Amino acid sequence: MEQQILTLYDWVVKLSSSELIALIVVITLPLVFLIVYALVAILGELKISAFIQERLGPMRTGPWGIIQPVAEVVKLLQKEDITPDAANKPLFNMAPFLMFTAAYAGFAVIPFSSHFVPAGINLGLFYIFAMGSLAVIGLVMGGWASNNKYSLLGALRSVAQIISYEIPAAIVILSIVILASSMNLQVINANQGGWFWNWYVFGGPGTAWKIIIIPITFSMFLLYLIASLAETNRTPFDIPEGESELVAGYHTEYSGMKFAMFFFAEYANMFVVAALLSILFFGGWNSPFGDFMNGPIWGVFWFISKSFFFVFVQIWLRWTLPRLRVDQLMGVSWKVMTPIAFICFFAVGLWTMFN
Amino acid sequence: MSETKKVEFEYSQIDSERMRLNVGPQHPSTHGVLRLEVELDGEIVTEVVPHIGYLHRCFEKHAEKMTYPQVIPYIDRMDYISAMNNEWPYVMGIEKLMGIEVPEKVEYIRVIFAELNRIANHQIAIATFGLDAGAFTPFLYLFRDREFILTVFEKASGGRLLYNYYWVGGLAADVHKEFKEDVLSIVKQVRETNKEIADLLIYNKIFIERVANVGILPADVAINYGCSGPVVRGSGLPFDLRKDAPYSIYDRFDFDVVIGHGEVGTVGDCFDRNIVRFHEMEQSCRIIEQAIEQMPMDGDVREKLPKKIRPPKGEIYTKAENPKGELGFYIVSNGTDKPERIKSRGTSFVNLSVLPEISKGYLFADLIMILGSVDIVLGEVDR
Amino acid sequence: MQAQEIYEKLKAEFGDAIIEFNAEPFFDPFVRVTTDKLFDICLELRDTPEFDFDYLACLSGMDYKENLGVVYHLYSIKLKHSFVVKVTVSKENPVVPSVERIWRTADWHEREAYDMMGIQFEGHHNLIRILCPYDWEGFPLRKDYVQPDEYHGMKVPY
Amino acid sequence: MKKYINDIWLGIYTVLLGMKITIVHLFAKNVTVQYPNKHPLEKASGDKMPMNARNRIFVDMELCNGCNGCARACPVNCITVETLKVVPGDAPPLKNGERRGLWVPVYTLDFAKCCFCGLCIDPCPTEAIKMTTEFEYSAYDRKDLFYKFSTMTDEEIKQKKELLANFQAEKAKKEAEAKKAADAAKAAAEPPKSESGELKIDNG
Amino acid sequence: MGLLNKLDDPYYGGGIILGKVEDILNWGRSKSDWYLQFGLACCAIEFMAMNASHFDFMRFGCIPRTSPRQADFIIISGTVTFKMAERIKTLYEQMAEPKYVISMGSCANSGGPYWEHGYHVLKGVDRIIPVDVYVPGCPPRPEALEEGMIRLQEKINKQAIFNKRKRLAEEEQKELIISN
Repeated sequence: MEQQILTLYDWVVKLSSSELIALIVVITLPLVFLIVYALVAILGELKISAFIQERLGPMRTGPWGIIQPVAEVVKLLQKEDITPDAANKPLFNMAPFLMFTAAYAGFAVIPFSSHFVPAGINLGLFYIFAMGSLAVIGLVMGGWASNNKYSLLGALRSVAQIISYEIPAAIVILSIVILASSMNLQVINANQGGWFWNWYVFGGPGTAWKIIIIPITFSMFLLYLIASLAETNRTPFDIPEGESELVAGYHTEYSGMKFAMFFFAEYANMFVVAALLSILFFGGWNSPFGDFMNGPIWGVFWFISKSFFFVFVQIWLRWTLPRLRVDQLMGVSWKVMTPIAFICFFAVGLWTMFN
Repeated sequence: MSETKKVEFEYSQIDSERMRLNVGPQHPSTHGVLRLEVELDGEIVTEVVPHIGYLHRCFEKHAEKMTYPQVIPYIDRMDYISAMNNEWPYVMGIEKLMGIEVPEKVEYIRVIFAELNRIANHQIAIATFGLDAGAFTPFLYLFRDREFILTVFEKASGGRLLYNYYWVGGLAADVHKEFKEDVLSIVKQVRETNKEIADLLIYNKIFIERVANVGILPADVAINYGCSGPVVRGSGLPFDLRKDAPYSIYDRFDFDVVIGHGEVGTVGDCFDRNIVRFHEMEQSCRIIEQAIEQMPMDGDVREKLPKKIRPPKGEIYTKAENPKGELGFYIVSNGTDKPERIKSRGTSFVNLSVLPEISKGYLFADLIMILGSVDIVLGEVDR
Repeated sequence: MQAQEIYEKLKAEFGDAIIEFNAEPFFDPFVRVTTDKLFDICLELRDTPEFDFDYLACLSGMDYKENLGVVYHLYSIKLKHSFVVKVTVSKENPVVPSVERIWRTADWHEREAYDMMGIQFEGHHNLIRILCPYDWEGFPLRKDYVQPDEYHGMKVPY
Repeated sequence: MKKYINDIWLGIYTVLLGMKITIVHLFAKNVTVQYPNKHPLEKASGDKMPMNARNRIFVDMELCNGCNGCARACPVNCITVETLKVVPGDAPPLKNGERRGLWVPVYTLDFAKCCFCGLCIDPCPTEAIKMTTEFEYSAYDRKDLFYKFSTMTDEEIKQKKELLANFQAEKAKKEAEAKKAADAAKAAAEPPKSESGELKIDNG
Repeated sequence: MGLLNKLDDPYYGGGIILGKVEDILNWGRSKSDWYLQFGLACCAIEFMAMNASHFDFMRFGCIPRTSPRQADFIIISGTVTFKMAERIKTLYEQMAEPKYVISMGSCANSGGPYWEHGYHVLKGVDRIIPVDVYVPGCPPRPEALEEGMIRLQEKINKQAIFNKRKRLAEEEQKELIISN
């Protein structure tokens, strides 16, 4: 199936007749996208939070403050880079880069459109999930190396949190893999082509009998949404950096560009999970209306707008909900989400067996 | 000198299994400059030692150097969130010593402003309590409403936060013409927002999980620790000076004393202390509505202002129901125009002293919530 | 219960320990007691059902120029009556028995009185400074207190 | 089990309820007043800064008669007033027509100390000191917050001092002269007086 | 040689290119100021009110940070006591350069109402850390603090980055203020 599609990589190879250039283009494109996206997302976070709270948000940097994130980057570049004396310097300096790398590595398999995926590997879903878990190492490194009790507490909490939320998330993803019978994200996307009722949140393509499976897939979507919030440390699961308890959590001691790395990594992670949500449940780059506005270029539009919607949902939730306590957080994961995820898993298995 | 050594000695006794965490004085949720020395076993709090005095501004020393009217601005700065309520017991005490009867209109305005300030204080209390739990948006909704109340205060007194408005024998200035309409519109707005806050914050499942069954304070312990206000009422004891020892004209109004019932958990937990404040705002609205209805608009608020304030030799302990609890002033007069001594019984000072008792054995995150539910103002703790 | 009755009952029980009873119009009615019986009197006031002073509203350290004193404002939540107990001690040996074990709220109040006035509370479990820093010198609320010139290298006067 | 399901239901329901409220606010009108673009005095009538707001103090030196009442009422002691007596006939009357009794060569107010309580406004007999709505006067240097209200120049002060000194000298001289004259008169009148006294005694 | 000489020349504005770069850097610092979420006393309540919807401090690009490492400026909002003074100094030292200080209200400016008898009050925060802008008021209106913020932004915009001598002179002046 993949062979029939002329990917962006092939296109650039054809155009420049050099595989190296094509490789560089394909590698840097997500980075460019990531930087632009991060600026937009930071502005979006500021503005959406402001509008929810009946404020205006940044107003005095450009018209309606739209270049506020640029100012922030310019400022962060100038900030003094502090490494505390008591910190473990190699780990302290490495942690933000590791974190950012892990977040950026996830972009390698994200299919932006049917014709463009940086690396169309067959185990895409597995890879993206593994990369998502890698972030926790950077987090612990940062927290431990800072030699600050708040950082350490934040890091330890986040390890516990991310590891326990990976289980329901993994089971949900497994169920999707059963439904799609592939781990390749492009295949999963392609499976959901056609109208929006073919999306996996509505049971995937199938006959009218799939109405039985819709509640199951919908609750799978909810489970993954919640688990993804926990994995990106967003409210109501922002315990590792819970301001009211742990000052700034694992990045308390970071300043300047290193802090900006953490900041970028958080937003990059947000996009990765939002992208996964849209790929797994909402058809990825597929148009919701059959052939209407469908195609490789429109695919980019659909994919990004779907992902941005979930980024928006994350922001929206953040400014609505209070924060859970650390033990309740574990309780939600182990007592509520994991059993339900297992039920869904079995149901999906049975459904696939009898279908 | 001996004290320093003692403290150092305590530090040397740290159990190596446990972690000593220093919370504050600069910490986002210590509500000011409180410092808590917390001993943690894992994440479980085994000991809390509050260190206060980071805002000790020598109020009692100043009071001895000032004439009676000059003390009022300093009293404002004690509990700066509810300055109107603060001035009241002090002014009332001197009026009692001097035998001044204040006009009817003054009493009504005092009641209305005190209740408005109670609403403003509870708004801050609930807002910061929500902020401790990580809910930022309700904080801003409540602050938006508080701004309307401050506008009315500013129209009357000229100050936004610190008013110097209650003077001995009267008020600093008369209220403006549209006072009644302004206040009634505020009451309406407060009720509307409270509905939203109930849905958005107070009855949110996550929030309930955070505050129910946390920091349980039994009523007898609360009394022994001298707690008052919403802290003791949250434990189910209807102790309210407005009903128990009615001062001013509070006996004319029909309102209920709100107590905690253990709605979602145990009686006396953080949720109860918070819900008492929440429902007290409604009761304050009721008092304001009644007072607005009965209040005479004509009359001078400054006619009884004495030219020279020189109370006779004597002493008095005056108290009033502050939003945070019983605020008392022990005023000793020596017959001159300067007080001999003013001792203030800071409400938050007493309420805070119960914190080590009720926070042991909970998680560190709960300690923050318990501190938030006690609702302290450091200006009053340290004076 | 009226202050007069409380006084009479206390007088009947403790006799000489009650030095003075004052019910002048410009004062809240108070009794002045000796320091050695203070703890027993306070315990009596709290535990006797007809007194039932379960609520220590305020505890103030006082400086009466030639000697120091402590004033206890008591209130009963159930019976809604109040009473004042005073003790006076000399400036040379300001020792007052602690009532911390009777009303736990006295803990911080007594520390404050010690901090501000230098009154020693006998039997207090942790009598250290509370408002001022631990290495502060002098007792600020005494009438003869003079501001220090410097604290940790910072100038104190304006 | 019932509680378990109920808890999950409540969790989802209250979260959705909260999300509904915030999304409604997302599209509601915001209440922010953009300060530098819109001065609080120009706001819509609802939450405009009232005219009796207590901000920077203004002292009208053409009305101040130097009574020192404001300085005495100030709890903070941030007002310093020094006065000079007026030579009769030298000073124009105050703005409100009253007779000026004192020159005020020094009237300073330290806004770095002032607590804006408004106690200084009340005792002023001529309403010279008042609180304005002006609040935009932050400074890069603390000394800039030390305001000197007196309009008298150094020369004027010197002149007035001289005048006063002259006047006092003159007065002293006059007094001395008068005394002298009186003494002289006394001296002139004394002998007969004493005589008369003696006479009186004699008479007595 | 020439470029370096020009850099050190106090009368030379840093050239067109450097001047532009300087402008952009200054613009970044003035428009994106993160403040330390830190309150001391009464002024902190007005400070909170300023963060709220009516005044909205975020319009100026000011975002609260709870950790001093990430903050660009600190607002000393309230009375500084001796017990607290050492902590404030530590906080200031923990902040990353470039950092700024706004002294809000009379108490922070000069001890305010407590300057005369306050035995435990530091008479002005500029005795321990250098202050950039003094905002008078007790407490200042939120608008007054916003005006102070605009003043601070103006000051940042005028700052010299490449002009070393000018910067050194400024630092000297700051130290002079501290020692005074």
